[in-house]
Amino acid sequence: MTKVNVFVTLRESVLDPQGVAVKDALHSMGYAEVSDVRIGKFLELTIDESERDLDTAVREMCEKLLANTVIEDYRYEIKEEERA
Amino acid sequence: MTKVNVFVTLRESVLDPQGVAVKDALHSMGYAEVSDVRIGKFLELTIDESERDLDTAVREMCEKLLANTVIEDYRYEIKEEERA
Amino acid sequence: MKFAVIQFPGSNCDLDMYHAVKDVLGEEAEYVWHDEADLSGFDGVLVPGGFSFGDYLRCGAIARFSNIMKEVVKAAEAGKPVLGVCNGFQVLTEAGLLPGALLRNRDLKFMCRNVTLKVENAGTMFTAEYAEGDELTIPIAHGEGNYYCDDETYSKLKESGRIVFTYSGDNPNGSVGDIAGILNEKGNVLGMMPHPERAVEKLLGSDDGLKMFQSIVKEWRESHANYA
Amino acid sequence: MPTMLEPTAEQIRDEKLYQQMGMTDEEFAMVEKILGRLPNYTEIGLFSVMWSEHCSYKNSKPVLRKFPTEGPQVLQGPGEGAGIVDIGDNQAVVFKMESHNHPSAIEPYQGAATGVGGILRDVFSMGAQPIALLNSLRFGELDHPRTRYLFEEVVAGIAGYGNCIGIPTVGGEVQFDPCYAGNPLVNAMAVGLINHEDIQRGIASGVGNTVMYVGAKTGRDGIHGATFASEELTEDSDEKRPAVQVGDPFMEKLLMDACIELVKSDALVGIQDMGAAGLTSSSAEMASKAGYGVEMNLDLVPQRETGMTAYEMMLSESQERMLIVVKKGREEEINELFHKYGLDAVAIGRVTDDKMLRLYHNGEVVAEVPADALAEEAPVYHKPSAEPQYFRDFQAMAAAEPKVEDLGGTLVSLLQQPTIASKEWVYDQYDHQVRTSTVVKPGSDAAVVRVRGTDKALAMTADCNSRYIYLDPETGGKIAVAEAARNIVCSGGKPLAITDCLNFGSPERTDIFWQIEKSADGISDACRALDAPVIGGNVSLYNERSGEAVYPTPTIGMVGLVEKLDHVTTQHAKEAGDQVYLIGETHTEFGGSELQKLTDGKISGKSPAIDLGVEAARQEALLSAIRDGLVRSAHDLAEGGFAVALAEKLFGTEGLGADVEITGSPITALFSETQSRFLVTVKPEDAEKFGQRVKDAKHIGTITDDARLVIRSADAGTLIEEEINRLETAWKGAIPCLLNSAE
Ligand SMILES: Nc1ncnc2c1ncn2[C@@H]1O[C@H](COP(=O)(O)OP(=O)(O)O)[C@@H](O)[C@H]1O
Ligand SMILES: [Mg+2]
Repeated sequence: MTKVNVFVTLRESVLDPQGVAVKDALHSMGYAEVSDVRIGKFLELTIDESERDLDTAVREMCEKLLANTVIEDYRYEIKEEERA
Repeated sequence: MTKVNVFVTLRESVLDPQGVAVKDALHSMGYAEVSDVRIGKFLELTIDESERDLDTAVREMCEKLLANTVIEDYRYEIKEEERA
Repeated sequence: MKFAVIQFPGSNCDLDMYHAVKDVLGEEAEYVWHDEADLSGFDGVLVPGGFSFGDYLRCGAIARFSNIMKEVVKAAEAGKPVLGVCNGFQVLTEAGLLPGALLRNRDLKFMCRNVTLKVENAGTMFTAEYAEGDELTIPIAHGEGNYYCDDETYSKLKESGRIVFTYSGDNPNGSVGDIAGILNEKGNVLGMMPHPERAVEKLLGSDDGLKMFQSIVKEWRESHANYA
Repeated sequence: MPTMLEPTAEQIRDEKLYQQMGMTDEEFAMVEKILGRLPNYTEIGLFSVMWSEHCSYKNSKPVLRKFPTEGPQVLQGPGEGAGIVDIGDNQAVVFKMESHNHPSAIEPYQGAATGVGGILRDVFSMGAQPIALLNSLRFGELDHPRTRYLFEEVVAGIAGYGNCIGIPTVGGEVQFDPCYAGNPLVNAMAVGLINHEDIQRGIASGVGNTVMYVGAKTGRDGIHGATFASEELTEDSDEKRPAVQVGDPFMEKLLMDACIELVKSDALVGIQDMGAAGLTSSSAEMASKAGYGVEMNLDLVPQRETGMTAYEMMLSESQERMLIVVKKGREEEINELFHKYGLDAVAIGRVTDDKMLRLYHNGEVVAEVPADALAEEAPVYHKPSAEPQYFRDFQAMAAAEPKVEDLGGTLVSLLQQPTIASKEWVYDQYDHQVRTSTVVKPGSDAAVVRVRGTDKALAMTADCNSRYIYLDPETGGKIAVAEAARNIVCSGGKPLAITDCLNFGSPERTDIFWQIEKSADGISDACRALDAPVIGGNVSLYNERSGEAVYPTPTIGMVGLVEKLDHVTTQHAKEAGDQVYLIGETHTEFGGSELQKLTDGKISGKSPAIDLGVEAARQEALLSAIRDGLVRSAHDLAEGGFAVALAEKLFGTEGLGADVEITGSPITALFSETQSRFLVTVKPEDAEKFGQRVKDAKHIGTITDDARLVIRSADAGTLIEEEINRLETAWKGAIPCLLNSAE
């Protein structure tokens, strides 16, 4: 069993209205030092052992489903194997 | 200027309908080895220097705004300082 | 003319699409469940709005892997009219049948209201019954209708007349170039956020969407008249 | 795996652990007597939730008995998931309203969302296709950041659920008052349609028949939710609360579509949703209603988490679940039906003839309790009530006119009061058109939804002016029903029946119990006078935060029948030249009014009076004029009185104005909240006929095309002269403006 963390973020060129809204809210709460906020997704996958190469499989899942590469970038971390 | 990554995840006992839907989709795409998916938020904050203690400030922001602590947990990483 | 109304789990404007075609237009319509694998008996495909698979992860992201989508792609390649409305538009972009993507509305809120649409191109199989520049009252109901594409795609769409509808006056969601609906290169796949199927009866406020369905049917009748 | 060590039966008794579950010593003794032994931990859990106020109505039953619940139109009165009313042609309308106040106070988005999900299940578990949703909301004042957060999140939660499942949210109301600051009210109502032969009941009958579980898996969320809803909120409520339930509207959409298909199957015996007290209430109630027993093997319950105990499974309030009973041997075909929707139907038990609810877990009997004892035999309390001093003081006050200098400016201020201001900010977020049957959208008196395939439509509304009820519960209760009926009539419908949601403070307080009793008396009288029986509802007590109770708020949800689509009428003026009529005279009545609140900052005195005979006669006359096509627009006079109602008639008409003349003291004529009044416009050629038909109607002026509101007085000259545009901007902008103002 392996844990994989996937991070999906909006591409640089794409405006992130939610990030802007959060930044504005932080400013109005007094945190003027926050100069930028970008909001993305954080997916925790638990993957059982299989014949497939883990790295390839995760990359495929990201390309096909987890991220829309027209607007999003992704990266992932394969964590240490865990024993149940 | 410091980059802070905030991870907001649903608490243990809280249902994650999104995660379930994504897991089901991955299964029907043939990735039977994915045994669990949990979906959370990933926020990248860029924070300018200020008098405030960074760690305290980020914790406050999480408690007050970035996470809904009734149903969500959060953690954060303060990345190396960067020069613009 | 016989339309397929695609139903994904979570589609909820399937009924509206069906009644618009069947009751108001008087054409044939049938629901087709997402795991079916044949659209050969249909002349046109309607991908309705709603929240396919809950719209979890991203709108339309999971639906595009449904069985039926391979058939929708085939129908599109065969030149049959394919209309995606709202969630249907999102599914078509996720499936790569239309360029770009739909982001959250500028104001981050779902909005349900009438908007004024401008017909930018009346030379398509979906708009032939309108005149260029016509202003239509059509409802929107979406939380993620903010159309995005890169500059290059936008120029291409614009130059080739593939921007079919724009929002006139207020742009409700922040879409690039006020885009409300676009066409594929071949001209037979239209995706749009506003709901023409909700604007086919005066009783409900507007019938400005009716001509869109009439355009599709008329074009189909004309192109099939020779064979009859 | 850590197994939670449960207290023994003796510990429960000796350490009085049942008290933490909300049970009294006497109630525990009753349980002991019923069982003839000490209950174990699971069993006391079952009793504690089933005997909570939320499930048993133990404090409110005596009050609910006051309501008239019968009528030739009623097919199903209170007692099932939802009430049912005949609308002819073998069709019926099914509706119900329910509160989700406490969950929404803790987690407003999910609390409101799951409230919508729950009320929908009540309707489709009867076999009905839901066609519309409404909601009634109460918050503190918007100048407080927490209130803004609650308001925004509650609306987003309602929208998130309703929009996704694809049932239009077509109407509702929002009222703001400081008394709701710590304890907002979130009441959701669902309306459905059904053919008579498809009506289902929640029964478990036929020995050997199979009990099946469908829908979402069970988790540890919402354990003891029903008990939680039966306590006051305190500062440490946040600590005590169970794991918050998260709604999954996508799952519910599948469940809804599957259940609507299921009710056509003759393999189905009974169906009930797992709402409050989840698996416990659905199984015990279905067995008890049928006069049978049920046994279930909890090992078979689909579980989302590992290591769940029997206690946890039985008390979980995980959402989007249903319990069904099917004929023995037909399980496979039922499972196939659900499978098409991506759902599993799992056989978890069977019907027995011994009237017991018996639970197995890990091969052992973990609970064995008479089903009737859980579902029917909760104690009933007649709480003491006493007329409070405040009421006597208010009744002794003489009617007075608030002091106002600038009449036009006052109208603008009234239009900006959030309770009066446009709710477009709210309903813009609701998909109110999906299913393409919404003939009158939010923004008029009642919403109107057509019945597809017929020439009929249903008018629906939710109303309650709790300020009047606070000042005078009996009169206020009458007004709440009358106002709902006015909204239905103005839209062209005839009231059919009501559902209610009785939101009050703690019934342990004599003044509050008095409010409950008196308002129930008032509601009952009005229901009789207007021929609209109570077919269902919900009670939400303990709406207090740290000792402060909310105003008594018995929300009324009403549905009316519009016989022909031609009768559909809206509040908005239609054309210049149309004649304006005011139905009903006006008295100096400012107790609980918007103007009083504006000028005094609080409410006091007597509520407006109401004569139900007059009310019924006027509604009847107006409806008959509408049916004869004599009326172009109709609007009732509510908060803010005449001037506000007239302005509202002109908003959204793009260019229309009005020029009218009124009599009497200007402040009273413009702003008093006297009841049983309507503003109507009529084509000039119909004016004479209309005047004869509606005797109490007085001609007061004309609709103009100059987008100005001109109100004159016979003896005091021009009282108000304003651009509609300016008024409309103030009215529309008020709520967005309050929400955007920085702290
Ligand atoms: N929470 C809400 N949800 C949907 N519609 C609402 C809500 N609140 C108000 N509305 C709509 O706004 C309009 C005005 O509401 P209200 O002032 O309460 O009307 P009335 O005084 O006639 O009862 C109505 O059409 C009502 O349905
Ligand atoms: Mg009204």
